[in-house]
Amino acid sequence: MSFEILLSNAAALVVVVPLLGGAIAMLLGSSRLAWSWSLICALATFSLSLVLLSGVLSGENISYEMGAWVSPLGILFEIDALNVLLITLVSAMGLLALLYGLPTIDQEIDRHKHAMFFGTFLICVAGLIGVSITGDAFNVFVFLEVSSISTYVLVAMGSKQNRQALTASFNYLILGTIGATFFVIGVGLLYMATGTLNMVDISRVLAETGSDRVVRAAFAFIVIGLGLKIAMFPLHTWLPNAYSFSPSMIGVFLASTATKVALYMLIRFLYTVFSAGQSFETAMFDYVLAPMAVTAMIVCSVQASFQSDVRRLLAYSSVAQIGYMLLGLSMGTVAGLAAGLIHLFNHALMKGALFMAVGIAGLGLGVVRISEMRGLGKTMPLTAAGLTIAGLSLMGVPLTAGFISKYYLVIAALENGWWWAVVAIVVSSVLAIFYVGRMIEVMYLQEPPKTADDAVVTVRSPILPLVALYVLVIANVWFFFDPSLPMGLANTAANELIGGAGS
Amino acid sequence: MEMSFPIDIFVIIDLILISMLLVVGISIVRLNNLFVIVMLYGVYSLLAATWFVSLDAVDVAFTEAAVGAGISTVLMLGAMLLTSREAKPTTPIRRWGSLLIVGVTGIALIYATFDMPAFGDPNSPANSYVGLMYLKATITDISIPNVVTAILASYRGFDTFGEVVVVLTAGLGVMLILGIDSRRSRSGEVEDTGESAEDANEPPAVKETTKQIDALNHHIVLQVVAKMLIPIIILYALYVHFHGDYGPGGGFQAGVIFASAIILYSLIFGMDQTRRAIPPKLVQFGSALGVLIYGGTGVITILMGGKFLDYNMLDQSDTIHAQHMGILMIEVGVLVTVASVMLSIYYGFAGRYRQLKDQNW
Amino acid sequence: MSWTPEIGLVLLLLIPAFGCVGILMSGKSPNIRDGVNLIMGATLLANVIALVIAVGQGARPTWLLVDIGGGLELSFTLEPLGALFAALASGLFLLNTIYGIGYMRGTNAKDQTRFFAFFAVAIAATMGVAASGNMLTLFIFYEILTLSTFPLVTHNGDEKARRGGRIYLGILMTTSIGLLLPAVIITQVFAGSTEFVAGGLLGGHLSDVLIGVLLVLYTFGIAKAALIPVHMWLPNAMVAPTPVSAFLHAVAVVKAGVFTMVKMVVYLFGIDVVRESAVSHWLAILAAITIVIGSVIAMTKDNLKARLAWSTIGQLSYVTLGVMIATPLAILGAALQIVMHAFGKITLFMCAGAIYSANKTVNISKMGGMAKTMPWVFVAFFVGSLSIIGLPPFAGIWPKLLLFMGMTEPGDRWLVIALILSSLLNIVYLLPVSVNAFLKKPDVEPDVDAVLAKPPILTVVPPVLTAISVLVLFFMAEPIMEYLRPIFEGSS
Amino acid sequence: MMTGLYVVISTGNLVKKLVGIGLFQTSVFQLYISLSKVRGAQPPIIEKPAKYGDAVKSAGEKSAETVTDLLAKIPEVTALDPASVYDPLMGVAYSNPLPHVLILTAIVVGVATLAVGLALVVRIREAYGTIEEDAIDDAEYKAEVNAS
Repeated sequence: MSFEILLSNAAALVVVVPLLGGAIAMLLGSSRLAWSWSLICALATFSLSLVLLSGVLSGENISYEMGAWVSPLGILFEIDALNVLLITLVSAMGLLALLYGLPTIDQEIDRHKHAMFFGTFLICVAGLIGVSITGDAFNVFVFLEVSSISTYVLVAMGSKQNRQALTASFNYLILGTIGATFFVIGVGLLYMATGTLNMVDISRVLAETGSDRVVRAAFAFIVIGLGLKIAMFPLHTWLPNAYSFSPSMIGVFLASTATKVALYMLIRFLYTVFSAGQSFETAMFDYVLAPMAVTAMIVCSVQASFQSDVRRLLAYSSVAQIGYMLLGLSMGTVAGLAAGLIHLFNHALMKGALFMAVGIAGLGLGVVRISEMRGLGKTMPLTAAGLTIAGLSLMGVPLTAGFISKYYLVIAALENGWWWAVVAIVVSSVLAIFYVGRMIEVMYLQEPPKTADDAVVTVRSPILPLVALYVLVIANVWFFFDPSLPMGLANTAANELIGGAGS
Repeated sequence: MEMSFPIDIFVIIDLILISMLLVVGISIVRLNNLFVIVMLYGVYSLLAATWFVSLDAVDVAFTEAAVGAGISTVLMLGAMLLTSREAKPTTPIRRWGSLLIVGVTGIALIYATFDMPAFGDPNSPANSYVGLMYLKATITDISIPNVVTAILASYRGFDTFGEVVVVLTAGLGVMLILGIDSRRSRSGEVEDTGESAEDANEPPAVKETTKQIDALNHHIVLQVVAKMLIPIIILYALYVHFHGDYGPGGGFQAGVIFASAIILYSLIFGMDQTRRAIPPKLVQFGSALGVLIYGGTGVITILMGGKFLDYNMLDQSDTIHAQHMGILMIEVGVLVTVASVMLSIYYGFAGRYRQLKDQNW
Repeated sequence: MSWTPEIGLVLLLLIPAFGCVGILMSGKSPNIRDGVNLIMGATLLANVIALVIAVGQGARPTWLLVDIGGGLELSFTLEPLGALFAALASGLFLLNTIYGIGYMRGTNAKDQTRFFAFFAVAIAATMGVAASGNMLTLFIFYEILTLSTFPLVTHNGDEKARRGGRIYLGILMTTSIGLLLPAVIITQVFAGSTEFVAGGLLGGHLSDVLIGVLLVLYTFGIAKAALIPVHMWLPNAMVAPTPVSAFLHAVAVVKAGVFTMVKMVVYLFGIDVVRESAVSHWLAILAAITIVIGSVIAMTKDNLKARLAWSTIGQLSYVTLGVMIATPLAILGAALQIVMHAFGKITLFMCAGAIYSANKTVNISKMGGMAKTMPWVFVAFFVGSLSIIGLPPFAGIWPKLLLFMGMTEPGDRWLVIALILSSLLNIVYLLPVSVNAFLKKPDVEPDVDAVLAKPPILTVVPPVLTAISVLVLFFMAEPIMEYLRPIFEGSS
Repeated sequence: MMTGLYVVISTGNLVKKLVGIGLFQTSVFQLYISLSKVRGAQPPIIEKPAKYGDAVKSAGEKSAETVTDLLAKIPEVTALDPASVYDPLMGVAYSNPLPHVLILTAIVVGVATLAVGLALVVRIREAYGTIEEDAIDDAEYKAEVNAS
């Protein structure tokens, strides 16, 4: 009986558990206790997301009425193939980041702050899941802010290591808030035009009344607002610092989830709320989104190649990779959208692993710059191997998940006749070879730093971070051989979104 | 049907308020003295609140006055005290660059206005669809006069839950960033940054003496007045809280007012004494407790076989009574969290103050 | 469970994989490790020989490893060309392993376990290339080959090795991901698969322009074939220890490149399509130019390995030339060149390594008179040289002859000039090495006479064996050509 | 509204930036609230609320519309008759309450952001001794040069 209650309310609990868990975690005085509790909560959240996943995989979309109020009066949670992918991803990454985080947090944050830190982290996870799960446009804003404010705080916690974390967090706060406010303006205009806030309902009303200037302005505001959160080129300036100065556990989590969730929101708005195929939307795809995406792919890859700080390198590469996803969704075809979604999923896997590996190296040897990674292949062989595999995945080498997403992206571009996009993908991949190759070369070909008696420094990495790292590394290989899970979901989602708009 | 041009007194008031808002906004752009800017921001908020009243949004006006004009201004003043009074003038490149961006955004908005429904139009989509449904449904479903509270606490209760979590997060953030207990944070991470530049300029003698004088304990008149005022304020806070069903008000506004009573107490009697009365641990506990009460209500409804925050489950024989109970419970949660977080934010900032004397203002 | 071709195909990949694990596990004791290595080489060769025989009898074992969905499959099919390449690679691998053990012990090289482990991965990748059933699978093993040989190339770990390694990896990865991968994906999109089909997969699917573009993408994407201007990795990869140079850059890597080239032309485009394409004509000319330039630059090099490397660049383009001319005879010539050149060149490389491990000398100008202490090495070198030059009765003559006979189109005929010129240049830059070693006086100071040491026996026997093979293969050309006959099914 | 945005982008002073954000957001609140106004209507606090018991009764037996009834009308709701605003059940016209609720939430979110932002400003001041963006950039640049 009670188990049934649990299952039938999984949609609500997947958000509520980490939220309440976070509130409790902040009260637990001991660092270890708070961490264990957070881990339990994250595990519970992950299990709940699996319940949702299995529900969706069995072919039925789930909707959940908050407070039992029917939509559009109440807030409706709607779970389909699209967001269940995100929910699973976020909860899994939250769990892994926690698993990974303990030793790094010991080093990076004052001990008496740990409980509150973990509490904030859980709230951040909950916020991102909330954004993904809800079907109400204004509720999106609320949860976007839950996740954003907690993110600002978490990023700022890197200040013990480097004071630049403070300015990074502040800039993120300013731009993030502007983004959120633009989003609210957009939602307000939509409400003005339709009188409702439920996203499906908005699209229904829009389909009846057609678009007018209010709707078009709303569209622009929402795209820009979410663009800021996505770090869509050229609105990405906050991202490199925020990722590279935050505590490493937060870097791992943010890099693999935060922008993805905002991107999901953009997809939701572009395809569910505004039906694709309207002239102004197609125009924006062709003349704004796609060129921006391509520019990001190339310019930011070049920028990444010139970074000396490892995490900044990865952060710039993230902006470039977001370009891939945007490119996919701006094609406006089922294949393109699905490719973008697959890349969204795969990129989370590889970037999460990369940030983890760099973090472990930082833990052992204080690595910040690429030059400091020299000889890592000898001093920390497991970490270096993990980093290499994830790096290869980033390049898009076969036998790694990165290949799958690039492959589908290229195919989608070809089907669309976008030759220039193919060229851009190729150029960007080649640039990825350079910046990943630089790391690999330094790790394996340069001699490790020697101690006084000319012995190689060997470092024993703590076990938990390595476990978390290898879960992701294995996932990177696994999803090459069996990409049916993300692909199935992505294809279903793309078909629902685009097919639904056409009918 | 009156055929006269529809200028009534409200339109005139609106116009005056809007032009005043505009003037204040532009002044903020032009000025560089942070103190004046922050004060003008308070004025702006109050003007906005006034306008909200004229637009029938009494709840919003109440909150805007308490939060925007009250708490925000106090926070900004506090932060300003800890930092500096003057802002540098903007450079021309920046000015034109920003003007361009702002211009584009403005054009987008003006572009939208051409198709906007007329001001005050009862038939606009916004006013005739879900909004209207709420008005009707509230009467039958929840049966409290203040529809805003009904929507806030019940129909869109999950939004409010998120909002309370946002407040908690902000509290957590300030505690994490500034430290809630000044002594610990001072011995902790503040040390490494060293004394700020302004400190160095201050003659050491002044520092010595100011250290002893905490708060305004030499102002006996203030103390007496405050002692009388604080219970009244708290009483008022409770009134606002419980009257939220009937008139403007609710957990939020009450929480803010409650916190301001404590802040007044600390201004008059000093931080140390306040800390003794309400220890930071308690504040920390309170901010989490509120969220737990709110979320707990939801969990209870789940356990009783309903959906999350489905108050009807609380008393299935009389759903309207159940709704009232639910709303009350979550409003308590809101009150506790908001009051505690406001206090913790205040503690966070106050913990950083170099002890201030009147002349420092 | 008895051996069947299907099982043999699986074993093709599994034997080296197990070997690699075995090598890593027995790293503590060099003798056991080297034993494992040799056993692996021998079983692999036995398995391949069995496969070759089976394929010759008409078997076409296939194995679908994994179906990723969306038309993506990793699958293997062994056909005559692949079987031949597998036989070549595994045979020479065994010899080279013997040689490598001798060399690495002789030079006291560091990290031998890592070295041999990556070697095993490389041979596994080569087997994968040989047995790939579609272009995607081939591409994957092509990449694994690049990656697994990278640590081998940079094995010395000094600044020079790093620089060479960077260029090696940079060029090979850039071209393969930047050109080859898009080509594969374009193939997938337009033809619906990348499967190797007798007679060509793409015929009729594409416009002439697209065929041209695709051909260019493939040709330059397969940088392992070292066509100018994507050839620079090869001389730079010579920083590797000699067994690596010998095996990888006479057999595995470069031959994987040209093998891919042949596969692509024969099974993807179909030789008819390529023959009629205007682009292939220009690529043939480029190949001819590469042949000449490679030989000319080889002449200027005093470092023996560098000279051999540039010589390889020239020789590889024979294959490219052959496939671009794309008449059946030219294709046969190209296929034969893969085999014949491999034997000739590996002989030369092994000799160079033997000389180096004995005398630490790489400069040709200092090799005068060395034949006194190592006559067999220089005899083998001489034989290898003659084969590369293309004189009977050595195997190297056949490919050149077939290529010449294959140039039936009037537009191609004049390209024979390149062949003749190249042979002449080969004489100039290869023959003097061994001739001087026999005839000249030792170019060493009297007091360091002892420097002219004997090479380790393990580094002498393999080159002598390959030199003998060169002679034997001269008489084997006919059966090999007969064996390859089936690859022209489906073409006019 | 635009003045606020302008302040955020143009100024280099961190506190002034936050004031700008505040202005910007307050203006957005005004946008929402102004669209909720119904001419000649009252604040959405229902006069003479139906007595508790009455309401229950009315929900049960009277012809009052329940939510379900309302929902049944959804397709045509967008073109509602203006007369329905003056619903007999309510007696008078009320302004739209929904934007009020949204803005209540938004105000609180705004102040939460502000608090975190100010806390950051205070710490930045402690770390750098300034709250001007240019000066912070300078300090970072110098630190970078010194480090290398």
